[in-house]
Amino acid sequence: MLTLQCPYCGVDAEETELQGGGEAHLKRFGPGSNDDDFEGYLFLRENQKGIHFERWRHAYGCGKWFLAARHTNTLEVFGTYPAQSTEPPQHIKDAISAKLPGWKWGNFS
Amino acid sequence: MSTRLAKGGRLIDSTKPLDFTFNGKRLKGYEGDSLASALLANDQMMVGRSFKYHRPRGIVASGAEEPNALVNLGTGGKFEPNQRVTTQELFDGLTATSQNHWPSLEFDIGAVNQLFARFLPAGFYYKMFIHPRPFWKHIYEPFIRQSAGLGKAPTEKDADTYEHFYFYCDVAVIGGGIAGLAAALEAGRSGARVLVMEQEAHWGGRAVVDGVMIDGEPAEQWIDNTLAELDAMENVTLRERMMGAGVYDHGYVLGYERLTDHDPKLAGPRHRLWRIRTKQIVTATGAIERPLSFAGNDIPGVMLAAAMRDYLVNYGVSVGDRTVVVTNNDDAYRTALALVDAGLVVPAIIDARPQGGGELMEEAIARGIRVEKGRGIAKVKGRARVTGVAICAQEGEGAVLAEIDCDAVAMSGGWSPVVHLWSHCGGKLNWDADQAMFRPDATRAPTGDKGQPFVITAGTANGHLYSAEVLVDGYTAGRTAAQAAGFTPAATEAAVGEDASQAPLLPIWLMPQGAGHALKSKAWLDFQNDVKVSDIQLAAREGYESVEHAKRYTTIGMATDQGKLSNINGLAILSQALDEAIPNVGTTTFRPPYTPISMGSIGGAARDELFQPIRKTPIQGWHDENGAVYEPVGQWRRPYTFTRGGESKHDAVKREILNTRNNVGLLDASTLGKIIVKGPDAGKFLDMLYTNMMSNLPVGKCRYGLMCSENGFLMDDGVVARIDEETWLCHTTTGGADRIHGWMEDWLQCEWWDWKVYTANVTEQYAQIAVVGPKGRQLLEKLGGMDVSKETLPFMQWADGVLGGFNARVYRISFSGELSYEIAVPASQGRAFWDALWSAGQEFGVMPYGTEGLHVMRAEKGFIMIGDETDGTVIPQDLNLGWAISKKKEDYLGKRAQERSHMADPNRWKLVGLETLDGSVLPDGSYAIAQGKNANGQRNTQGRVTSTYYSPTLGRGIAMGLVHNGPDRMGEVIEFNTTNGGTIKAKIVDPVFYDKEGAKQNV
Amino acid sequence: MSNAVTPLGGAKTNIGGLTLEDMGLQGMISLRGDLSSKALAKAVKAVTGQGVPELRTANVMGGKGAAWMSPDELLLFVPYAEADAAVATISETMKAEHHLAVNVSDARGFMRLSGAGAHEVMSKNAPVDFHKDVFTAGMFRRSRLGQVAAAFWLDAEGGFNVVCFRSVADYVYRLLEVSAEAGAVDAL
Amino acid sequence: MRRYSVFAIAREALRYHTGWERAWRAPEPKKKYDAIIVGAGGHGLATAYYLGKNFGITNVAIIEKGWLGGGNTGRNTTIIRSNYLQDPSAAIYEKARSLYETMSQDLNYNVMFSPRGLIMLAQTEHEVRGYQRTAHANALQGVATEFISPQQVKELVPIINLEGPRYPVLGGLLQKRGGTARHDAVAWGYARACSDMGMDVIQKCEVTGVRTEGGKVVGVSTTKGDIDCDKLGIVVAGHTSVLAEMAGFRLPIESVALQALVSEPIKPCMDVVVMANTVHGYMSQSDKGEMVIGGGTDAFNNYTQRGSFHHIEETVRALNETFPIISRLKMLRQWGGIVDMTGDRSPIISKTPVDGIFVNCGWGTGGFKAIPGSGWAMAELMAKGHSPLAEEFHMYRFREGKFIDESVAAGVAH
Repeated sequence: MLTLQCPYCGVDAEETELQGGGEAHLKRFGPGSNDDDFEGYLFLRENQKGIHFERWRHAYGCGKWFLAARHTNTLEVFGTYPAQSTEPPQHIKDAISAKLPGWKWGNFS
Repeated sequence: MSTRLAKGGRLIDSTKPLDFTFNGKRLKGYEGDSLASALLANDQMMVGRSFKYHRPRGIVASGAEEPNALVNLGTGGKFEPNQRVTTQELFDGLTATSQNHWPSLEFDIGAVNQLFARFLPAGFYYKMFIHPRPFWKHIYEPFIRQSAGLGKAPTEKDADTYEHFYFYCDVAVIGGGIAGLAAALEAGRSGARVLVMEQEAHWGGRAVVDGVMIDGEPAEQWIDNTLAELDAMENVTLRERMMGAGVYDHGYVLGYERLTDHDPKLAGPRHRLWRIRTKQIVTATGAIERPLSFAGNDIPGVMLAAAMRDYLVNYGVSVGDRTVVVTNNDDAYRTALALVDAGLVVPAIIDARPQGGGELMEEAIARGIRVEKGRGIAKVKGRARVTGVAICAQEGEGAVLAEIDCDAVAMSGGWSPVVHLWSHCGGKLNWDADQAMFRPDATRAPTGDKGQPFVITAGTANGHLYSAEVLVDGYTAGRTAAQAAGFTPAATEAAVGEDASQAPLLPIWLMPQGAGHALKSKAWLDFQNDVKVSDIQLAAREGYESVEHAKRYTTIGMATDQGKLSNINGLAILSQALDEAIPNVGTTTFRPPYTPISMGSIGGAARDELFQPIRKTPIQGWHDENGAVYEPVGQWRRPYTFTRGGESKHDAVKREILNTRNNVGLLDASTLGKIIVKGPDAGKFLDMLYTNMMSNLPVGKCRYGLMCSENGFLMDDGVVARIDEETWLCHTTTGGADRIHGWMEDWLQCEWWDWKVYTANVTEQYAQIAVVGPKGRQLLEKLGGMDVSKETLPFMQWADGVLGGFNARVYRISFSGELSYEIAVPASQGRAFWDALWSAGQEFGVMPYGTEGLHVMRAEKGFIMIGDETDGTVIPQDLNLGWAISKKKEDYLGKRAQERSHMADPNRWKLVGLETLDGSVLPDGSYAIAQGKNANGQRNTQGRVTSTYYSPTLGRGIAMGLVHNGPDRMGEVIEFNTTNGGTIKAKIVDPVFYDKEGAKQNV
Repeated sequence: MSNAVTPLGGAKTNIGGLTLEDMGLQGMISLRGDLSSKALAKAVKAVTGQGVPELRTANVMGGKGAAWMSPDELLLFVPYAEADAAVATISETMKAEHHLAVNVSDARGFMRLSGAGAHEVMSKNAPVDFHKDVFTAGMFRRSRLGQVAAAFWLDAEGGFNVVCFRSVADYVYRLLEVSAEAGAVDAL
Repeated sequence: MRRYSVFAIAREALRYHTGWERAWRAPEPKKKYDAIIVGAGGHGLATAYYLGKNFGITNVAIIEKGWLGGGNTGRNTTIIRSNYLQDPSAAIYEKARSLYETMSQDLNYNVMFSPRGLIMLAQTEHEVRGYQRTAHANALQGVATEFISPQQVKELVPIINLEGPRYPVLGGLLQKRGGTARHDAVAWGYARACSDMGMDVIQKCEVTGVRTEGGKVVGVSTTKGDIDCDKLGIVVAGHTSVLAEMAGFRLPIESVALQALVSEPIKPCMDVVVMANTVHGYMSQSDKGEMVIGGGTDAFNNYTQRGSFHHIEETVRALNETFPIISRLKMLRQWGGIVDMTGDRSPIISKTPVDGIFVNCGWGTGGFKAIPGSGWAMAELMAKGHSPLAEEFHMYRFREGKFIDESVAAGVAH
């Protein structure tokens, strides 16, 4: 039963207030993109047993989407941040490195 | 025999007798009794039958760990199977019956299984019943099902109610023994919000029964003072009859509070399920005594030594007149002393340890009790109850040295800390070889959302068996938890516990250690599931070496007590058989709940009318009053049709359609989604959302639009109206309203966050009523107000105005092919407006129509319906909706996906109309068959029916479907299948069956 | 508006020391925009007489005020009959900047739960800490009640004001009623 | 291998069951195998079994990091059905179901396949149409199903509440030969048969790396050393992404926790399996008497084998409504398993970018019922490079937009 802090309204929201939105930081590929890029965007997933960056919506709260860095095996949450981010904030990356030295996820490390 | 003593019984009130029945027998107990103590007080030694062999079973424990004494409790709507007599408080009028026997507890046919016991070893059913094949389902399995199953199935709906309760605290203490109370005291004094749960109705745990002294006084004194102090603290909540059922991630704890089980006459919910969020958890859950494995250890009258002490001290009940005590540790001596104190006979204490015990043994000897050191029990004599024991050398093979007559046996094989809650979320354990127990490893505690440890274990649950250590551990745990939760506790003087020093325990996993098969196959590990030492050894021999394999193969620990008594003994036997150290063999996983919790409590108040919300339109009341037959659509219930008198649904639908086509019909369309999209970039945004252009829609006009998922599949449709330069109003399907609004917000917040667009879901702001049919305009004109003429308000336009005194927004859109107005008024006036239309419409023969009429009429017009023509795999191109896909646009959601090879494949099935040759109605979901079979032997197909109805307008069946190259095959006759192997011929036709040129809607 | 009715039709129940009641017709406006903008503050002031509420608070008094819904959204409370006029005023005041003001008065159910134990009744239905020292007057929260979305705040008189969607007003009302009838927990 | 039979039992009884041999050997790994299967769950063991039985390939190792059958094979709700909508699904699930019919005899191990009948309740008009469509599809796929009336449902399931205040039962899709089997026995039976064919079932051996040369697999590295192979089958459900990453490719799957629970055992009161998809609950009664109940999946990636409690709550709430009598039963135990979900919720049985590596995954919430069919197809694919049953389930279908989407039948796969 996860609790995630919504970076917009500051509420420590219980999972039942939230709606999961799958992998974060996906780059959209539209018309004209090649098959590899499109498949990567829509289907291929990191799905690591370890660090994961993911989308959540505070659906029953302020209604805003936000992103979270979470460990898929310990469920530790390294931080949450606004959906309007093209990459995780440095302090969150640092927090991850402290626990998972040399971690790599997609283009991030 | 077991009976009630003249004196003693600290928990009962002998001035308050209670009546109850067991198997119809009228029995007496006292207020404060547990059902177990009351049964024993009435010499009810046998209380049930075991699962596999149907062996006689008696009460073996005094708490939640009881594996044997399960009963059917109560009757009718209050009937409950498998209730533990040890955790059921007695109340006046209680009725209980024993389980798993036929015809009676005393005489049970199933007991013949015992005779074949030798032929029914662990896993026997994997090796038998294999031939002949049909026999398993028809003969073997039915027999096995009947003989299994324990309690009866309830036959009536639950007469009780339940509820949930969210609770937040800093420290949750689970267990109200002295360790838990000490922890609570320390945490409470720090100012932290503390919740203390005790599963029983009494505080203090074992301390009082064990005669512990604290600060020089009997433990009872300290417990009372502590409770008083805790009670006085604003920040501390004490709950008894509440079990910590489970520990979940991120500090989530389930508390299972039993409110009326002890007195069903009380008002209010039966159980309350607490959903607790806490920063820290202290599990002070105590320990459970282990049985010893000797032949006949399952015969009624053989009981855990501490349990026997409980019955004596707490309830004034003696289990036997002559009790032999058998042990491998000092604690059981307390039972012997208590029995003697109560004037009962203890013919011998059989101590498997060559040197025997310490202080307590000396005291026993001093009191004249015979102590047999280095001895064990070869076998227990008796069938339905103990008549005596044969003793032997523990280190031998069971040669009988002597026999002792007795009617009860008190056994103690040492203690196992209750580590369940510690382990639920991944807390790790260490094996303590000296005390022969698994103890929580504080350095490998469960971790929370910040990676911090969030469970601390204290007292006996942490492996401490001396009250002095238990108390210190409790205080420390409380202090540590409070600190971890952000408080600074003032270190206080810990109370000092004292109790007799004890000689070391000697691990004994089999008695005697050299027992042969005859004895091992009578030495029970799991009393309920009939698992014996020999079964575990067989599993190991056959290669079921993992502890999980052995468990599943023998079913040890899978009974309703989940192995509270059997797991460690079984594990030890397994490790011996594998010649591995116990920690290397490991434990099975601990899963919630600690003890079973009612399904009712899990559901809580969500039942009947509150099971799920039922969304209601402002006009629902009218529907209720006028014969609406509902169909669930999402959480709404929309009128399917309105039946009149004895009319069938089918006739009602037919009437509604014909009346709408010939006169005028009303449809409550309030459930349709309505989303405002506004901003400088709103047009650009909608162009991405819809397959067609919306940015160029003129103000005042309406346009039908399609929305696709990024996968290219058609997911919603509806009419969009341009309200002003910056504002559009998007209609969605009923089911789509919330989904599409969320979809819009997702793209605006996560992808195009720099676009200036705001959305608002105003679905429920309006009651929307469709006035449909040739006389619709007359009806509105009679209401009076705005001009609704063709000239001022032509087809596919909208206008604001006043109708019959109501502020209204009128859309000239049609989903039926008739002259049609969809009119939105403020929801608060929806009912009044409907009533106005209703009375004004009488002279025009107005009738309401429901969703089925809506569906049929749209099908007659060849309009597609999301969810019928689409199913998540259909793209607009399949539905010949190419005209609604902008060629100008570079991009829209789903466009890229639609370029994929399979989506662009010219061979996709496409939408057509279908007509049976005989006018009959094609079956729903029927497939068009093609020649031959595929590689997997399945009949090839070339299409399928997506919608099929009887059309009252045309007086024949009509259908729409997707057919391979359909649009190019007009007039061709193809065959559709029926579920009974038949086929129906149907002709491919234009999907528009009615008013092809659209003359009727455009007037 | 004479023929306007609320979804609860003026319902009122007294259970023990608790009162649950329909708050009647209430003007509500959903206002989306830049909450830090002067024009927005001006508009809010103009129609509610109140300032822009702080994060997760409501300053509603006597049916007028505002509640913080999200970083770019407020829920304004005005007299029912004045809602449309208020929307016009806002649009005028904020015409220079990107915003959305829409009348949602009819899209909501609005009820109030007051009396001893109200905190506990709420606690039976929402995953929120309602402890008296934690959930204090003026605090505003959006969450679940049972299985539906709801927003609520505690007023100065100790009553919980509950706003939900119109279609589920019956459900929410009944949910609170049943929870109240079930009796006190005596834990908060 | 000594055959199991009532006579063997009798013989052994006379000597206190001292003569039973190991069900499977516990060998150390060899240097090289023709084929290595990673994952000794049902799917992996079945793959190995059919490699041997159908193609005579017996120089095979099945490597398991824990204990065989310890993953989802031993954690599911044991439902077996093949009433699927899409042709490829119906084909492989029906193949599996038919193999279950004779599995006990084929393996000489009683897996207790019990074709007691399975009903999917239709509780909305939309569901009625959906299941009627499935019934028509099944009729052409050789899958025996029928759409039955509420009264027929009531006769088969006396404890059901047809008139819930919310969703009345409007009918149901019945598969008479659907049912359940003893999940552990399936894994144990296959393991015993594989071992008997000379294959090595190697437990407590974790794969730490996949070794390739020039785009072709040459072996794996494990906690018991390097092992070479010509062909490698990855059959590890929730952990497939982890293995794929070792082999250097990504998959369209995400791992989530799926939960289940059982009640305390009661005397038989429900002989068929009932699935109520509108309210998201399904239930059957085991031979022990427990009500076996399936819950939902979490909305987040999860490897913990623990789920969130609110899914249990939603499921039990729904079943209390559908079967009112269970309200007074008690939940004995809840647990979770890690299932891998693909982009269309259908499985992947496929070649991969690495020559010689094959993957079988993505069974999501419905893997147990497919075990024999899945193994049959995977074995054929590994042995011949082609399998009609696996044809449509290749991993490249997503980029082609060629989904196998079962959710369209208003059903959720279990």
